[in-house]
Amino acid sequence: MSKINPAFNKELEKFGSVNYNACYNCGNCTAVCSLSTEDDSFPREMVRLSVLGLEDDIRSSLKPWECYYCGECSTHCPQEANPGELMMSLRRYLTAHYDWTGLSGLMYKSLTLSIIAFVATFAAVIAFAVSVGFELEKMLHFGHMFEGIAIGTIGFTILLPNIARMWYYTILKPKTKVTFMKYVKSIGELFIHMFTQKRALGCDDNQFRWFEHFILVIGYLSLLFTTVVLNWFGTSSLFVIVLGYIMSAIVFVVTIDFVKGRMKAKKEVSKHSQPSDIFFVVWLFLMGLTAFMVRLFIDLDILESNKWLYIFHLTVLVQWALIIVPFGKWTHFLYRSFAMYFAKLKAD
Amino acid sequence: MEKKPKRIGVYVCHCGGNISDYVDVEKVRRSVEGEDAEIVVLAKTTMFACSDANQREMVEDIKANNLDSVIVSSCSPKLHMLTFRNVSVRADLNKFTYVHANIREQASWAHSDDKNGATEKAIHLVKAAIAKARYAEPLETNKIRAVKTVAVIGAGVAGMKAAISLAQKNTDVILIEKEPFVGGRVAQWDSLSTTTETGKEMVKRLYNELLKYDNITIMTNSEVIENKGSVGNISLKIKKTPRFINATACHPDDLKRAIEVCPVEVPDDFNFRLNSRKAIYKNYPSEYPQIPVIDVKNCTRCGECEKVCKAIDFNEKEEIFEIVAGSVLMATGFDSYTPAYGEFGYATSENVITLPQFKRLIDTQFDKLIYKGKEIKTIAYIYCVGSRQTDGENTYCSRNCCTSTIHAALTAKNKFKNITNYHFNRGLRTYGKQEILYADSLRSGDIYFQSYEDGLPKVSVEGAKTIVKVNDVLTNNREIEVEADLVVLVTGMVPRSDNSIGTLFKLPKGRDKFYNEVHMKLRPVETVIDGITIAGACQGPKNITESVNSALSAATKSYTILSRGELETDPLVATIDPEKCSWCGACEEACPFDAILKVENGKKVIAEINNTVCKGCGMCAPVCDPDAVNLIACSSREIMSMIDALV
Amino acid sequence: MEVEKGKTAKYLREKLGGIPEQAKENLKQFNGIKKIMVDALKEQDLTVKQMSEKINMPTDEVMFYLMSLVKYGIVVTGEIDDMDEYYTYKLNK
Amino acid sequence: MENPIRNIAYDALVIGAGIAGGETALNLANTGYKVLLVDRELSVGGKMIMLSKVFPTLDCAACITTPKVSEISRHPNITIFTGSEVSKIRKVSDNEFVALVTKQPRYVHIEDCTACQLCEKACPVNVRDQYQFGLIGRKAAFIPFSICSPKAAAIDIDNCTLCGACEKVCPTNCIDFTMEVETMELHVKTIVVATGFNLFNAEKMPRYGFGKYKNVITAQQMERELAPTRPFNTILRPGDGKVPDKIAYVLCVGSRDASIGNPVCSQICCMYSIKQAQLLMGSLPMADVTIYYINIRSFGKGFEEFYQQAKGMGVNFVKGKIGRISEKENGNLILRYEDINEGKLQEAEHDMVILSTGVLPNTGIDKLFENQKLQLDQFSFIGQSDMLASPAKTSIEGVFVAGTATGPMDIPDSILSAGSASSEAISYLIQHP
Amino acid sequence: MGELNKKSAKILVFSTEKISDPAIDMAGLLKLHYPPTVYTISIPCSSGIKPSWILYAYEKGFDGVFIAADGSDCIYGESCTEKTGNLVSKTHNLMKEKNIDPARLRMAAICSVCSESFVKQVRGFNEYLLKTLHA
Repeated sequence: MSKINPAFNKELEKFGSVNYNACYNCGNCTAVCSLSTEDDSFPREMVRLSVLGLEDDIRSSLKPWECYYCGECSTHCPQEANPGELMMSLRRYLTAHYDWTGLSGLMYKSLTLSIIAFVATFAAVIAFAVSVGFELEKMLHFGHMFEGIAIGTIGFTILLPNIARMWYYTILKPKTKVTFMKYVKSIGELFIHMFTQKRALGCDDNQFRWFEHFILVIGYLSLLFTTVVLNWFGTSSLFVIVLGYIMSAIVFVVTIDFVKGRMKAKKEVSKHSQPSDIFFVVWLFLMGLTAFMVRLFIDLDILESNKWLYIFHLTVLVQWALIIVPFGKWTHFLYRSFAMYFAKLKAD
Repeated sequence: MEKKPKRIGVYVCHCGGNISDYVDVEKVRRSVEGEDAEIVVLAKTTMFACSDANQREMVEDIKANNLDSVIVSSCSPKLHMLTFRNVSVRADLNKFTYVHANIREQASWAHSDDKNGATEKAIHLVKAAIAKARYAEPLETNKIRAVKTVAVIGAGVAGMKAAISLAQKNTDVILIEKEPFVGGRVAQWDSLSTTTETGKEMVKRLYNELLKYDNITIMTNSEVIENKGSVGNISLKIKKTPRFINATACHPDDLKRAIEVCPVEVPDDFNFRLNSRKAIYKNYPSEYPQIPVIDVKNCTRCGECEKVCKAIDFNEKEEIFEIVAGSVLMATGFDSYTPAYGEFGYATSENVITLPQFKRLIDTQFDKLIYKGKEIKTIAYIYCVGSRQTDGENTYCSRNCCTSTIHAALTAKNKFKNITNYHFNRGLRTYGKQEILYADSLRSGDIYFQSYEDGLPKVSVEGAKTIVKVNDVLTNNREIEVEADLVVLVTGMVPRSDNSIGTLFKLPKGRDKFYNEVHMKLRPVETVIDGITIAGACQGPKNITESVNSALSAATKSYTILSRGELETDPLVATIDPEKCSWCGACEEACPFDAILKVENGKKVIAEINNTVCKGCGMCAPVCDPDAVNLIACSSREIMSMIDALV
Repeated sequence: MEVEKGKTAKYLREKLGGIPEQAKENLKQFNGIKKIMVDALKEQDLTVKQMSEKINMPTDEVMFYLMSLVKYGIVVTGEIDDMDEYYTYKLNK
Repeated sequence: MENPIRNIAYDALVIGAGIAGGETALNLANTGYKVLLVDRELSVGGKMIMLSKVFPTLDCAACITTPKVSEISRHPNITIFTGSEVSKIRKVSDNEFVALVTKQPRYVHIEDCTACQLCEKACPVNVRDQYQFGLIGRKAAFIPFSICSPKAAAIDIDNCTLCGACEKVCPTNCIDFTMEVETMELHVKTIVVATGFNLFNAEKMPRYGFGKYKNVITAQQMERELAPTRPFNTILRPGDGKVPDKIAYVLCVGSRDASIGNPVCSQICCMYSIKQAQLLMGSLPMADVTIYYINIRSFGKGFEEFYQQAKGMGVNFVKGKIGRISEKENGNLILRYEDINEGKLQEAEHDMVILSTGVLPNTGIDKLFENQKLQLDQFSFIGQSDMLASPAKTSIEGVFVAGTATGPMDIPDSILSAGSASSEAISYLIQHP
Repeated sequence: MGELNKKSAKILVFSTEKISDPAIDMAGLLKLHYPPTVYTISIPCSSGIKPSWILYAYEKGFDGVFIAADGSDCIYGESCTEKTGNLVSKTHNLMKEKNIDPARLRMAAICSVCSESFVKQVRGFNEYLLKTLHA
């Protein structure tokens, strides 16, 4: 017995859903989706659950994470009900829901709040710079320290609890029985998806998009590794320096293409971009570019006279680490991978 | 007596496989060609007997072979008997020499399971037709003068439109309405889909147009009680019930007061019994004709109204009018299905009403939707109540209710605040451009659930709440429960429960019990009774546009029948053999039309047939002991020779 | 202009200054295919599939030309195979 | 040579000689008016004359159209121009329109042709037959189809090689290549537009593979396969001549689909598909027929019963719109859909797929009217100026509309709307003598 | 024909042009099968059947005669039912006189859409006739 909640669509609209109420349940979206299978049929099921506002079912579902938004469903929807965008907004809704702090939801729903957060972090960085008297060495040192501490803190206090919450909603609460051995055996799934996004290959819109995405993930993770572990800005190892250059270049070059797409909004996937989507790609671009420039300025030995560049880089970095990673679109990267893992656990 | 043998031509139709797939048409052809070679001088098969090419060929054959009579063995005579009679006429044969054999509906289709049997039967049927053709003689048709007047029965939109259209064609119209007011169902609706005009405004517009034509006589509160004669000359007796109000002496304010003082309260049928009205009443202020009426059945004659209004006159008497019309156009409309006691909580739950009631409710409420003192926020609509029944008689789809419901739901949503609509349907049927309305409704947030006939929604009452449960096809058959303030049963269209007019005119009904046309595509507004056309929803569920289209079609047909001022009728009447007859009066007694006269022919008193009155039913034939009566074309010798051929 | 009845095609040919290239090409192609198909059927009765393999032409095109030849009475439909799936076609003798 | 311009006057001009136009012409002619009936095809009868049988009675379409057609063609008050188009219409006064009609040369004198088919036999050309929707060939000298009217040969000049073979064999010398385009200026008092509809071009939905996969055909083509004068003389799939035994109907191809620009329901596809399914079950008793639908719209008189009858006969009805079709090596087709009843994505293999394509407006009619505007509705069908009370009236006084020119309609409704247009036209003629 | 006789009895049906004939036609349309040795002669009204015709049919070899009567739907008036009843009882008497089983004449009202009822009637009649006549 299910009680329905028609008011749910108002809630979902705040997460960016468009017109999904128009659905007349023909199933065309499911049928054109190349990722949909007999055992895993979507997006119509999610559209229907959203129309009826069956929140428990939505929260326990992993299907929103199984969609990589090629946009075919929306292109061919006879009612122009935008199932693809609904899946996107469900991902935002779920992100907000998994987040114990509640900040994700607030920022998705309110652009003002997001801007305030960005301004506040910017102010904090400036304040810090003032406190150290704009001393480059100190700032560089702090920047490196910050990266490590932020990863650890955000990871343990926000991301990990949120993943646990996701696990609770999707596995524990629906009373799915999973043996410990299965947890162990299936763990490979998590890493494969995290690093390759293998599933997106199934999207038949274009393989190039997957490739770009793949390169970007590899580039981003390697850049993270290069800066945090190998201390790119501080190192003198030529190998590390060149590696950092390559990785940061990959990040900003690939993101340029993504940003262009968002701006043109021609393809289905980018027709209904939300601020959070734009922040994500723009900040990623800025991260890559400023990191590249910082190291370049270090190598050219002109960073000292261009401290503002590093302050800018640090601001981007701090905003990325404190806003976008824990409460923004970055989490999708994590949730998707875990969704694949959990799906594997649920299978059979 | 025997003249030279007739020359008969026989055509056996393939009907493009409809016949030839089951009946060996070539065998049929051979068997008639062989055995009756003397008289069957020509026997052919043809792909489509009714095609233009074959018709041309028939005309040539008749002339070239000097045929006296042709037989086409094809589909039911109801379809193409007239077609081939006309072919005979074009070849200068008398149309009554033509004989038709039905080897499709009564052979190939009926026995598609037995090809040999079907072929054998077809051979016999064709032989029987040959036997009949042997005696088929040229006959003169009776000519009658047609009265250029059409009686239109029912003054809903269909009847009103038909009347206007006929009047425009210089035809006299008598528009007869049983109710005291015109407008029918459309007058009951305010908002209509596809237009900004309300139903009442539309009725007003049509009524004002009616008044423009001198050749239209409007008779409200009137009923046809007798019907005599036939096409071209139909006499009708009309009973007009008085309004008991003298229209000329009527002052509107006085009448208003008269209504106020009337102590009688009866359920208001105009508002589908949602409220009550007085015994002297008008359904709505701008209703036509603009004179109230006293409902005699419920009036107690207390005299209160007379005290305040001079116009009231209880001395008015019922009047009987006799009119003559050339054709009758039926536009008697439909009833809304009344759910059975307890059907989806009808009559057992106080929050359950029907769609027409709901539409009246929205029209009569402002700002807030209140029903039985409670504000309504969530509404559940249950579709197909009384339509598409699997365990009831109404197996048909009522065509209109999906669109009508969605329109009502959207109207409620726009008129009142915070309305939530739940639609429990069995597959939406917003055909054509009406689909846009469905899309609009979805976009506005209305929620649809679907079930099949084996899982209809269930309505139950829990405290003040009415609960609707359904296994929703659209959500993997999951059981869904909805709380509703009001449940609206989407009742379909059913034939008028009072069918006295249909009985009076002997109108045949179809499987769905609505009046039946001769043929849905060939003669869609004509009935088997010559001169009687049907229009609007008395023929089956229709929306306003469709009703008006059929009304104008029927008007065209009635006009075509009468426009020439003269009509031909079949001369297939009874005949008396003066040798055998010695007047006993049995035939006179049997005749339902007073067509038998007692005459003296010089030698003795015998019976004689009045050809213009006789309708050729043959009731006089079996009662004649000396066997002096026969029907032309159905005489004993024809029937017996057909029996010979069929054995 | 008076043109003798029964010889009006010549008139139009002259007026247009020849025959449309496309029509000529189409006729040539059809005559060629007709000959190949008739020759193939002289050897044995064939289904559409078999014909396709034999004359190296896609089955749907074989279908179109073969059915046209059936319509014109050059080829007739023969037996259906054991699986009730494919008819064979043969020359009309 | 200059085109001779003929000046002729009629009471009414009916544009389009399909079932609605024909019915209108008959109604007007039967009440004594002189009617000119113009159609751009070589035969009158419109789309209906090409059908096999009609729902829900399963009468053969020919049995209903041909007698009407023959009545039309024989009526002393009706003049028919086939192969002709109205190119311009100007309203000059309350009861006068001037219409320019262009008549394409048929290269055959209709009145002399006996339809002996000798020219057809003699013609060496073979091109795709438009009246069989390309399933089979025809000659360049040809009789359009067996029940066409006027029943006379025509020359397809674009494909003719001007060899003169047809002329040589013609026993009545009715073939005449000297014919030219004729242009006529007509004076009429009223006009009825009955220009019908177009069917959606399924090639515009590449995901269904029509045009690419040869065993995906349209319902219009299947209609020909089922008709008495059918191209293959039995039901075969056009890809390789196999007798199909697992047939699928895909509904709402080009209807109820905003993504291709037509959100309207075509209101006839459900029923004609159910009809064809019943006919297929009759002629191929071993075959499986599945209809993939969104909602079955069996709303008319006897329609629901007809739908139930099809279910009883064993036609499968599956709720779910087909998303994609792909082809297997053997020409069979894989249909991808969500079975809504199960809520699951499914794939089904069929050996023949029929696309039930929807009804689209026949565009461009409004362009004919020169000095007054013929209003269209939001879907480009002809607008009804008073849709509820006078459905046949258009934005121009004296111009009426019948049949599917105003939107999708089944045959009974088309005939009723023709009766309605006739009524308005007769009233107009009486009121504007 | 001998073969057929074993399967089905020969039945002559008197139907009426406007009421029962459409029902019999519709039985064909709906492919409701009945024995092919059921033949129909259509007349305007069932109350116009002469008993002599019925007797003639038996004489010529029909096993049974079925009157598909108009019933109350008759377009010529309500007296039809009564009159048809009268002629049937008159015929029954004549049959008894001639030693013909009166059960070989049956009558039922068949309305214009009573296809199923018609088919049921003639099938039942056929079974009865086969049992009694060809046992």
